[in-house]
This record gives sequence, structure tokens and C-alpha cells, in this order.
Amino acid sequence: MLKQTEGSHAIAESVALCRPKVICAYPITPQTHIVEGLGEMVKAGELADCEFINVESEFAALSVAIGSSAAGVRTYTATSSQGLLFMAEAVYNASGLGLPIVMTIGNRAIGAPINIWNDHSDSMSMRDAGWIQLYAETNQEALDLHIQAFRLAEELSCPVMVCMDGFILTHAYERVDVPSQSEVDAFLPPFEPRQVLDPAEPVTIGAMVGPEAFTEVRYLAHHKQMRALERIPALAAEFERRFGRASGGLIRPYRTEGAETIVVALGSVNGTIQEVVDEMREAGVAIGSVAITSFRPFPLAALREALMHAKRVVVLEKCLAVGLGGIVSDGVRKALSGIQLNGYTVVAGLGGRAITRASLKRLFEEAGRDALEAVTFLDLNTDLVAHELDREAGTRRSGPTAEALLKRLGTVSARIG
Amino acid sequence: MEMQTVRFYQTGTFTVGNRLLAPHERSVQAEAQRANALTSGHRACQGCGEALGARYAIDAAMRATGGKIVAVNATGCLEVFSTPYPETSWQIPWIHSLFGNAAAVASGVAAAMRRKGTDDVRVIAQGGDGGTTDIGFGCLSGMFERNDDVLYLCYDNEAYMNTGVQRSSATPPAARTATTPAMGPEPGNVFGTGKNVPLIAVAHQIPYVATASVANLRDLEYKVTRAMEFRGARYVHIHVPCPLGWGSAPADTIKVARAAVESGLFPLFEAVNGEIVSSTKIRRRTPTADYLRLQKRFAHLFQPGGEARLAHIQAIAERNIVKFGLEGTGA
Amino acid sequence: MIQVRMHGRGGQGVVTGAEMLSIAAFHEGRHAQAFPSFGSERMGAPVMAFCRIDDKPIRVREPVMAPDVLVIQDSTLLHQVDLFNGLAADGYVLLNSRRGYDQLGIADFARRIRPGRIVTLAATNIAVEHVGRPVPNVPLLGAFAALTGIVHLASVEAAIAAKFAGRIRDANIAAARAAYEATRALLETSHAQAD
Amino acid sequence: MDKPFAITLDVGTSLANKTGSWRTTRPVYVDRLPPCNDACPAGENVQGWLFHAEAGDYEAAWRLLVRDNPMPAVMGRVCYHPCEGACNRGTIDAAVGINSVERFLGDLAIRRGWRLDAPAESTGKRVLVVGAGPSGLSAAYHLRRAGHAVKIVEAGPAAGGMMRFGIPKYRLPRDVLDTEIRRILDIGVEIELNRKVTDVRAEREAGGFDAAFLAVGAHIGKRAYIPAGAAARIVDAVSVLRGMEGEEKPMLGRRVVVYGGGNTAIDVARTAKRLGATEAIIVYRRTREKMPAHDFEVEEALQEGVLIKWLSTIKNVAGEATLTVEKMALDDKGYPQPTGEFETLEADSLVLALGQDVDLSLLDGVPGLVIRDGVVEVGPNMMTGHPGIFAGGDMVPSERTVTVAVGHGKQAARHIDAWLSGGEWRPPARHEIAKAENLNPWYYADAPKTVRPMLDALRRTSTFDEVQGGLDEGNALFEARRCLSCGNCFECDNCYGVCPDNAVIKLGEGRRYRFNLDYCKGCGICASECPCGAIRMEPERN
Repeated sequence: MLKQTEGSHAIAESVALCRPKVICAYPITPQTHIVEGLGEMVKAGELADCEFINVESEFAALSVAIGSSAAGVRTYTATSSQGLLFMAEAVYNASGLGLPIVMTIGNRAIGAPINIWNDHSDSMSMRDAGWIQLYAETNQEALDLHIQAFRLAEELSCPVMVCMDGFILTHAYERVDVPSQSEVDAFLPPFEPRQVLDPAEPVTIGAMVGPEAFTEVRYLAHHKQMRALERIPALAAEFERRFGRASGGLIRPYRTEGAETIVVALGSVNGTIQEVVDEMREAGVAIGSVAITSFRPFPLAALREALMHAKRVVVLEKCLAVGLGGIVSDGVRKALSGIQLNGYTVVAGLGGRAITRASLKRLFEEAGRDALEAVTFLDLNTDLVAHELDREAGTRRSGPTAEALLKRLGTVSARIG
Repeated sequence: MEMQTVRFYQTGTFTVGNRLLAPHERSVQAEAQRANALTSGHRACQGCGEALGARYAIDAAMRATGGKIVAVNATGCLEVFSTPYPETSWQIPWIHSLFGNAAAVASGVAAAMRRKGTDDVRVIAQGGDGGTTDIGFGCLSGMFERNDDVLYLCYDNEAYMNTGVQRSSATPPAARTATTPAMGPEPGNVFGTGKNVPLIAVAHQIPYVATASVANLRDLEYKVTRAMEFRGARYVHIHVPCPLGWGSAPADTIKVARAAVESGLFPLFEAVNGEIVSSTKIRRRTPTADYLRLQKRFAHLFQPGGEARLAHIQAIAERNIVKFGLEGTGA
Repeated sequence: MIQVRMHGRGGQGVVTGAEMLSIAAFHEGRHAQAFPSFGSERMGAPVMAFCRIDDKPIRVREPVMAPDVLVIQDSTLLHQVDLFNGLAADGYVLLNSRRGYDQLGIADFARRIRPGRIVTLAATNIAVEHVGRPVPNVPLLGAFAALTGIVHLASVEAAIAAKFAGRIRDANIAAARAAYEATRALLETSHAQAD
Repeated sequence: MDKPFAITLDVGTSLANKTGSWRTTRPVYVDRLPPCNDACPAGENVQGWLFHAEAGDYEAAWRLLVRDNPMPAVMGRVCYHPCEGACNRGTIDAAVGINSVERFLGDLAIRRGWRLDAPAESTGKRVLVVGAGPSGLSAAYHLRRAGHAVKIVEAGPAAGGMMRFGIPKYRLPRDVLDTEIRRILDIGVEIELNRKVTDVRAEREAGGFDAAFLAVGAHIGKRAYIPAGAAARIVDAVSVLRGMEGEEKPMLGRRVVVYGGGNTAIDVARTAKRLGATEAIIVYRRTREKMPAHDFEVEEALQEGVLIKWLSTIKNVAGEATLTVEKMALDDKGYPQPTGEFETLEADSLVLALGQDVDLSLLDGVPGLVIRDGVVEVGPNMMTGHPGIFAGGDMVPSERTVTVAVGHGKQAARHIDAWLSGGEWRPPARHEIAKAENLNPWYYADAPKTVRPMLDALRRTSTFDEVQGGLDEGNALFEARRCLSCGNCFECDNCYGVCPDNAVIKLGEGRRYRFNLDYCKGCGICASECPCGAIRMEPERN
């Protein structure tokens, strides 16, 4: 059923269609609307047979989820930013225990300085926590990915994060096609746990594993994600057959045939990139783009296939590996191991900085001339930075950087974009 | 609390069993067919009070629920010594997640049981004092205030034993730990610090809170059993000596625990819906010094200059005795 | 693709206005995208929201840099925020105020706008009158329909019905209609003047 | 379930980890000798029979009791219960009233008509027992149980010896005595009364006895030389007490003085009171502390109005009724010395209670037999210097009490039994004593000793009714349960419960426990929390 609705609400509807039995909620912007929506559905009785638990922290949210999942019921939670970091220990634990929890990340920056806007620093920080990470490009895809995520998680006994850009998607009203309950039921069978806490068949879950088997346990976790590399496209294909639209999969190439320059990115920015690609293609530039949907497992082979004929690859990252540059770039480079081409890391959209078509076009043109630095910060206010560096060099007690920058910038809200 | 309803049975209910009592009056631990939820082969130190306390408590819960128990364990000695791959000592469904989240995981299990329609399966969370009063305190308080249907058992050995005896917020004054060494003008743990989590639990007005000790099995079993009569959040805080951390003889584990109770330093009480309703009376009043002397962690108190601190501890015990009404007729 | 930018302050329903506009467009079978540019969610802070309307799926996610329509819910922002930045040459401006351009200090600017493409409407008054709360977003949507014709009043009413129910829905629909009529009247006057 | 590798484990698998290898000390169940058993001259397994009594299984208790002592109803009245003096409960509140429970069991057995077990298969051996006192009866009982034919020859008109002729009725009612003797005879002990054995060798030969046990009581009162006129009435205590058994009660008069400080002196004085004496005065040369009579008997006598003059000796009897008494004083070493201070006492009769001798005339001419200080010397096996002739009770050097005599009878019977088959009976090694410090008394419920009912003083001085009453069943059960079971497992389950490693196996009621050394880490909590000290930690040998 087509609806014009907020991204968060679309996700809430999608999750509800997956019939979770336990939902753990702790408020943090920008994922809040999702659990609010679910809470409303539970209270109203629209989402029957489900516990909606208001917990005292994100750490507790995922911990409660660990308990309910281990007790054998389908479990969901959502978080963002600091919240994800606060639950970090439990994030690793859930995957280590092989619990198929699905969690939405409303992607948001990490402080300090505190910043509530979008980038990918939060989910990137958990990229190696053993969860599958899927990044949505649109609200429709986010909705669809949740349905696929439960199926994938439960097939593999591995938790899945569905990452969607905070505000840009979570708070965006757009058209989504919400499937019917029967369609979802046909795709997503009831949860059949691999292990369950049950007095009739007691087991010990969460043993301490020493050097004699820890490597094997980690290997098996890796192996599980390698299996996911096969299951993710297969599920996307099945999903497309049943629901009539393409969602998910490992990567999504766009106009890469014959492209000399290919832009790689995660999440909603791909839409804007595609606009620019179209514009530049019309102007005769051989450019294309690839959206990575599955960041964990990282689709090395698929990316290699998509990128190997390009002359250059621009990886646009909404996260900064401080002291290195890009995180996604590392994986892309590994995918292209042994292939000679120019690779550029572009850090963009940090803390909600708008990524505009104009900036992207300028960037891609520069890339086309191979005039980019290895690591570029899109739309960096170099004057501001230079001034601050001067100031700090001149005064020992230079005070907080962020506040100093803001002071120099004037009223933030006076600017658009 | 009515314990000894029989007129006189040699050892009454003070020993684990008593062949003179009717079977229904005997303790869980006296039963040949007891659950032994925590079975042999675990790697706890010799004379481990926590191993003992855990079996006491879980077996009692097993009897109270007809064996329908799921346990969630915080990281700590109990977890480490009971479940090193490839062996587990647990005979019940059991999960370990993290150090600080046992209460929350248990909330999740309870929610799942409710949703599965199997809420006759009761959920227990358990941890040491560190996992309960410090790192797990947030989750514990959350579980309490939501009144989730979980019995939380804290095995209090008064420090972080698993990591090598560091101070926790349950470490008593003057106790030597690795992070409160017996040095300087105020050796050992500082007086006037720490928190009383049982009373904090009472302040949450949850249905049931109790303190218990491995030195008083019947009292402990009664409290666990009683806790199982309630739905909602329940908390039982069990004093379990640690020979390693306390520097007491392994054989003295119960003796030390008994001295803590009989001196008034560890009051046994129970509270229902936020009100303290009873206390277990001291049977044979013991000076606190007799308790402290059994433990090397307090050895500095018995060196010259320790008198004032000894007196301070005695005063704490006496305050407890008045506050919790520990003297008078009782079991 | 039509791009709309709405300015206001927290509590004035700017974001909801954009959302309802997108719903109205959706009702006409079009693709629409509405999203806010958030500050921290507090009353009184300057807030923007955006809406794009197109006949094909909308991929671009950037803020609306070059609006075809500018909706200004709070005239006190006029001299604080660079409101008119990027406004298309033949763009529309819808301004909530009881005062005239002179009083608002934008007479010069208003003169540069094509006649019939700028309207000042006391939307807050209409809202208070019909809904009882000083939230001008719904009347401005009615005015938007009248001014731009990008969506029909009926679609606006459908969007209102999607957001509100019962008496509040009815009151808001009444407010939208009133604003629509008032705007039509204003536009006719200005046409007459232009003519 | 297809469980996740390593993280999820099958329950109870730690049983594969045998933590017993950690052990440096191991717990061992022991049966320490309870101090009551240790102190019992009759060798009763006191703790053992109390164990059954605690459970209310009185018959089992009685049967265990009579394995050592066939006369619990008598013993429960006349024994001076050294067991209670040794009882560890005395260090907690008050000793267990063992004697009163024993009497309860004895009386209950009489009431219920319980019979002694039938003897073992006949051995074909014949044993002569001379004397039907406690020692002779005890020996006869034990020998008969072992399958030997036993014949008692008793000089007196009735069996019982000093129990009948030396202990007043108010302490030992005769129906009780008669019943317990009859019960012994009922298992096939032959008895011949009213015949004094004058030559034991001849008797043995004539009767074809393979062995003989001599158990003649000390019936002859010791005399001391006290200058006295012919009119003075001086009698010995044994005669008085024996006279109480005849038709004619002794005539002692209104004012009776008893000379001596033993239990017999007390018995006589109290008997005199009951015979109507207005004054019964005991004259004793030392202090109350030194008095051999048991304190409780002294106390009862005083309650009944008996007077005692301490530190006094009788110098002479002037005329019919005037005694001259010299005051004594203790010297540095605590011995009484004459002071030269005299006083006089009026008395209708003077009863000498200065000890008794045994009539040893039947031993005249027995080769190898040694008599010293009026008693027969016996070896550790209670055999006299003459092969096959054993002796016990008052005849041999030891304390002269009923309990000691019963013990002698049992000991002698064991030795005779062994000797008859050409062997030697070696007593089993004595276990170490269960001391108070071996116990963990915290576990025992609080319970003061039960006080036995006493006959009121008026009736005590006017009748020969039994002074001390028995316990009712409730009291007896209570008293039995006061037993700490020192050194002997009473299946309290403490070891089973307190083991942090579940390394104690409960074998089921009556079968106690076993340590599971596969898992026992040797922490020692079981030993330290065993209430009764029945577990000992021993170094592990490796």
C-alpha cells in the first residue's frame, strides 16, 4: 500500500509487520520516532502479542534484547550515535552469542562536540562488532531491508543493523510502499531459534572460551558473514520476486558501464550522487557510482567486479578515520588489490553538513582531472581552519576549538545548506 | 519469620537436615534429590562461599518453581568458575552476557517468557557485588523500577574477587583490598563509603527484598522461596565469604559468615513492598572482633593503633542491631 | 521538480507544514519529499523545512538551495536569516504577517518579485480564529494552494485529514479554506492593481 | 539443537573435571568416642541408644542399651552416672539427663514387657557364677547370650545382692529389681538360692563347670574399735540395710547416729528417718567436699532432715546413749587432725558405715590365687591366678558401685567366653574421645536439662516410696534430643549441605554419607560445620 509518510514511521510499520515479540526502547535523536511509533502501535493493540519495554539506557536496551532473543523470541531495538557507543559492549556480545536481533541505526555523528545530525560515525564504530550492517538508500529500501534483515539474522543466527541516515531519511516524508501482512508472513517465517533458554532442554549459553577455541569461534563468526555474502543477494532476489521491487543486495552499481570515474558511497547520499552522475553523463563525462548496501559483510568480490574497469574510484565517506582518512576506502582498496587505478577518499557530510549537487559536481570534475588529494574534506572551510590553527598556535590557553569556530562563523542557522 | 515451629528437635532447623523432622520441614539442601543446579567439577576456590550460596539459592528456587528456572549470570567469579569451555557446571538453562547487564538480560528473558505464554518459567539474574552494586547498578535499578518479573540474587563477597580483590561499593570499612591497601593513616577501605543496595532496593518499593547468608541456610531458602511467591522485581542479597579475598581459612567460610550475622555486621531482614517486615534475630551474640579476627584483610585492626577503628566497626554493628531489631526472641 | 523552502520558528509547525504539503502532492499522484533542517528541537529557534514535488522519484537529498516557493511563517526572521537566498527568479514568496512590505522593511525586495507571486497573509490570525492556536502552517498551506496552484485545496484538505482527526481536523480545514479564499482575494486585488 | 560452537554447552558437563586432584587434605568420617560412653563403667553405648531414643524408637534404644547392661531400670535409679559428669553438653548448658532417659527406657520396657534376645546357639560349655549381685547377674546374662550354660549359686534368699540388700527401696523399688532379674533368668540362666559356695574348686568340679566367675558382694560391714559400754547399741550399716528386706525391720530408736561418709552412710541415715527416727545424724571426719557420698544424695538427705556433723570422729560411747565426739581440723595438707575438743551426742543407736568387706572363705586353698587387702587379684582378663576362675565386682580392686559391677560382669563374660574357646578377648582399640572443642555447638537448639520430679519431703520421710520420679515420654524425648551425639554422625546433613562442590553423597537414612573424592577439594567446611565432630581432616598422602 502506497503511503506518504515519515521514514521513521515507515520503519515502525515495517518492523511491526515482522511480528516482533519484544521491542526495547530508549530515546535518542534521530531514531526516536521509530520506537515512538512502535510504542503507539503496541499501546493501541495494533501490534499485538508484543512487549514494548522502556529501558533506562541503550546498554539496557540491547541487554534486554539479548535476553529476549536468547529466550527464543523475535526482538528489535533501535538507536543512534552515543547510544550505540553506550551499548557497544552489548553489541559485540549479541553477535558473539549468535542472537538474531535486528537493530535500526538512525545514523548520527558522535561527539564531542555534541552533534545530533547525520553522519556514519556511529555505525562505522561498530563495523567489526560481528553484526551484519546494511545501509539504506531510501526510506523504501530501509523499510524493505528490515523485513530482509529479520530473515537473514534468523537464518544465520547473527544480528543485523539496518543503518539509515538520521534526519535525511528518518525524518523525511516520502512515498513508500508498505507491504501487506500476508506478503511479509510469506517471506518471513516464524522465528525458529538455534538455541533457546528452556527448562525442558537446558543449555549453558555464553561460556568462557580460552585460547584453545577462541580463534575457532571467531573464525566461525567470520564464516557466518561469508555465508551472508551469498544469502544477502539471494534474499534480495527472492524479495524482488515476491514484492516486485529491488531492495537490498550487496551493492548497487549505477551507470558504471564504461565509467572512468566511479563514486562509491553508503546510504542516502547515493541519490544525490546519481543526480550528479546523470548530469555529468549528459555532459559526456564517463562517470558512474556504486552504492554499498552491505558494508558487513564487505562485498569484496562484487565491488571488484563493479570497479575493476574504472580509471579512478572516489570513495565518499560520511565518517572520518581520524589519523587515516577513510574507512570504506580501506575496504574498497582491498577489493581492488592488485589493480592499478587512482583512489580518492572524500570525507563528506560530517555532523549533518549538507552534501550538495554543486559540491559533488565540482568534486567529481576535480577527480576527473585527478586533481584530488588522496584524502579530501568536502566543502572544508579552509579559512576557518587556518584561522583557528593560527589562534591555537598563538595562545597556549586557546580554549575549546568548537566554540571558537562557532564564534567566528556567527549564527549557524542563518545559513542554508 | 516463623522458623522453628517444632518444639525441640535436637538441632531444630539449624543444621542442613534433621532426620527428626518431617520431610516437608527439611531443607532443600537436605534432599537427596536436590537439583544441584551448580554441580561438581566447577573451578571455584576451596571453600568458596559464592559456589555454596549459588547452589543454595538456585536449588531453593528450583524447588519453589518445580524446576522451571532460567538464570542470567553477570560476569564474575561465579560465571568464570562455572562455565569455562568445554564444561559447564550448570544444570539449568543459563546465560552469561556481560558484567553489567544481568538484570536487563533477565528482563528480556522474562518478557520473552510472557510472550511465549510460558511465564511459569521464572527468571533469576545473579551476580557478585561488583556486577550488582557497581557496574550493573543501572540495569538493576531499571529492572526494579519497571517491576520486571525477575528475582535478582546478589552474591556479596565484598570486593571484585574475579579480578584479584579490588574494592567495590560493597567493600566494608577497613577491609584491605588490592586497591585499598592496609597502609597509611587509614589502612584499608575508607570508613563512611559504600552503598547499601538492599535498602536501595527497598526504596524502589519492589515487592520483595531480603538479605541472607550462607551461614543460615533455612533463612536463605525461606527467603528465596518467599521471593518466588511474588511476581515482579525481587532482590535477595546473600553474604558469601571469599577465603581468597578475605584471607580466611577455606574451612571457615560458614563460620565467618555466621560471625558476620551474629555480630550484627550483616543484618538479615526482609522487606515487602518497600517496608521492612522482619529481621532474623541474632542467636548467639558475637563481638565484631571475633568476626574480623578470622580474616587477614582486617589484620591491621589488631595491630597497635587499630583500637579506634575496631570500636567504630563495633559501633556499626550495634547500630545495625538497633536499626534492624536484631535482638530478641527469634529463630 | 518544484522545490519549496519553509522558514519559521520551533513550535510554528514548519516541519508539519512541509510534511502536509508532501502529502497533498502525494494525493495528486505525484512524488514528494519533505524533510526538516533541524536544530535542537526547542521552541522559538529558527527552523527550516523543505519540500520537493516531482512526477518521478526524487533522489536528491540536499537541502533546497534554490526554492521555487518560499514560505515564511515568521516575519521576525526576515532580518536574521538569509531567507531569500537562492530564490528562483520567478519564485513565489508566501509571507505570514499582518503588516505591509514597508512596515516589514522589504518593500524594495517585494517590488522585484513578479506581480502575483508574493503574498502577505495574516495566517496566524486565521489560525487563532479557526483552530484556537497561533500555528500558521495550515492556513499557509491553503494560501500556498491559492498562490501557486502547485497543489489543489482539496489535496491540502486531504493532507490535513491525514494528520488530524475530528474537530481539530475540521477546524484546520476551515482555516486552510479561509486562507485560500483570503489569498485568492489578495491576488485578485494585486492583479487588478497590476492591470 | 544445533548449538553454537563453544559458546553454548551441554549442561552438567563439568562432571568431567575431577577437582579432587586439588586436594591436599581429605575429610574422613570418624566415630569418636563420646565422653559418656567413655565414662560409663558398664561400657554402655550411651550415645548409641540415645540416637534411637531421639527418634522415639525406644525399643531400639532399649535393645541397644541391654546389649551392654541388662538392667536399665535399675541402672536408671542407682547409677551415679559418671556419663553425665563427662557430657559435653555440660559446657553449653547442662549435661544430658542420660540416667533419667535410661530409667525411662527401663521402665518402659517393663511396662511393655519387652524381653531380652534369645541366647546364641549352645556352646556346650558350662559356667558357674557365684553370687547373684549385679556383677554375677551381668556376667550370667552375657555368658548365656553367648550360648553358654550358666548357673548362679547365691547364698542369700533372693537374687540381687547389694542391689537388694544394700540399696534402700526408696531408691530402688523391689518390683523393678525383681522384674529385671527375672528377665535375665528368663533367657535360661539357672539360679540356686540360699546356698553358700564354700569351696569353689569343689563346686566347679562337682558341677562340671568349665569356668567359674566369682561375684561375691561386700556384705560384711567393717568394724572400727570404739570403746563402748555393753548397753550401747552399735550396728553396722549393711546389716541395717539388709534387715530392711526381712520381716522384722531394724529397731534403731528415735535418735540415730551414723558414722561414715559414704553413700551407705547416707542410705542408712535416710532409712532411719523413714523408720521413724526424729534425729538422724551423720558423723564424718572430713569435710563435705571430701565426702565420698554423691553430692545429690547428700543434698536429698539434708532435705529430708538428716543432720551431718563434719570434721568429727566418735571417740567412745558412754553408757547407753551418749557418744563422745572429737572435733577435727584440717592440716596443711588437708588431712583431718584431732583438736582435743570434744562434745557429746545422745543416740539410741550408732550405725557404723565405714565400708564393707567380702567374705572370701570360698577361696581358701585355691592354688595360684592371690588375695591382697581383702580382695582378689585378677589379671587384665579378670582371671584370678587360678586358671578358669574369674572374679569381679566387689571382690576385685575397684570402685564398688552397681555400675562398675555390671561392667565387670560384662568384661568377665567376654574373657571367659574367649578363654573357653582357647582364645583371648582383646578389647577393640578405643577411639579418640570426642572433646568439646571437636564440636560446633552453634547448631544445637537451646534446651536446658529436664528436672525429674521429686517426691515431696513429707512423704519422703514417712514412707519408702521412691523419691525420684521418672520422666514421661515427652520429657524423655526432649532429654534424649539434648544429646549432642558427640563424635558420631547423627545424619544432620550438614556435610551434605555445606559442601561447595557437592562432593558428599547421601547414602540414605541410617546409612550416613560418603565423600566423593573425585570432586572434594579438601576445603574442610564439612569438618568445621559438623556439629558433632564426626569428620576429621587428614593430610592427603601423595
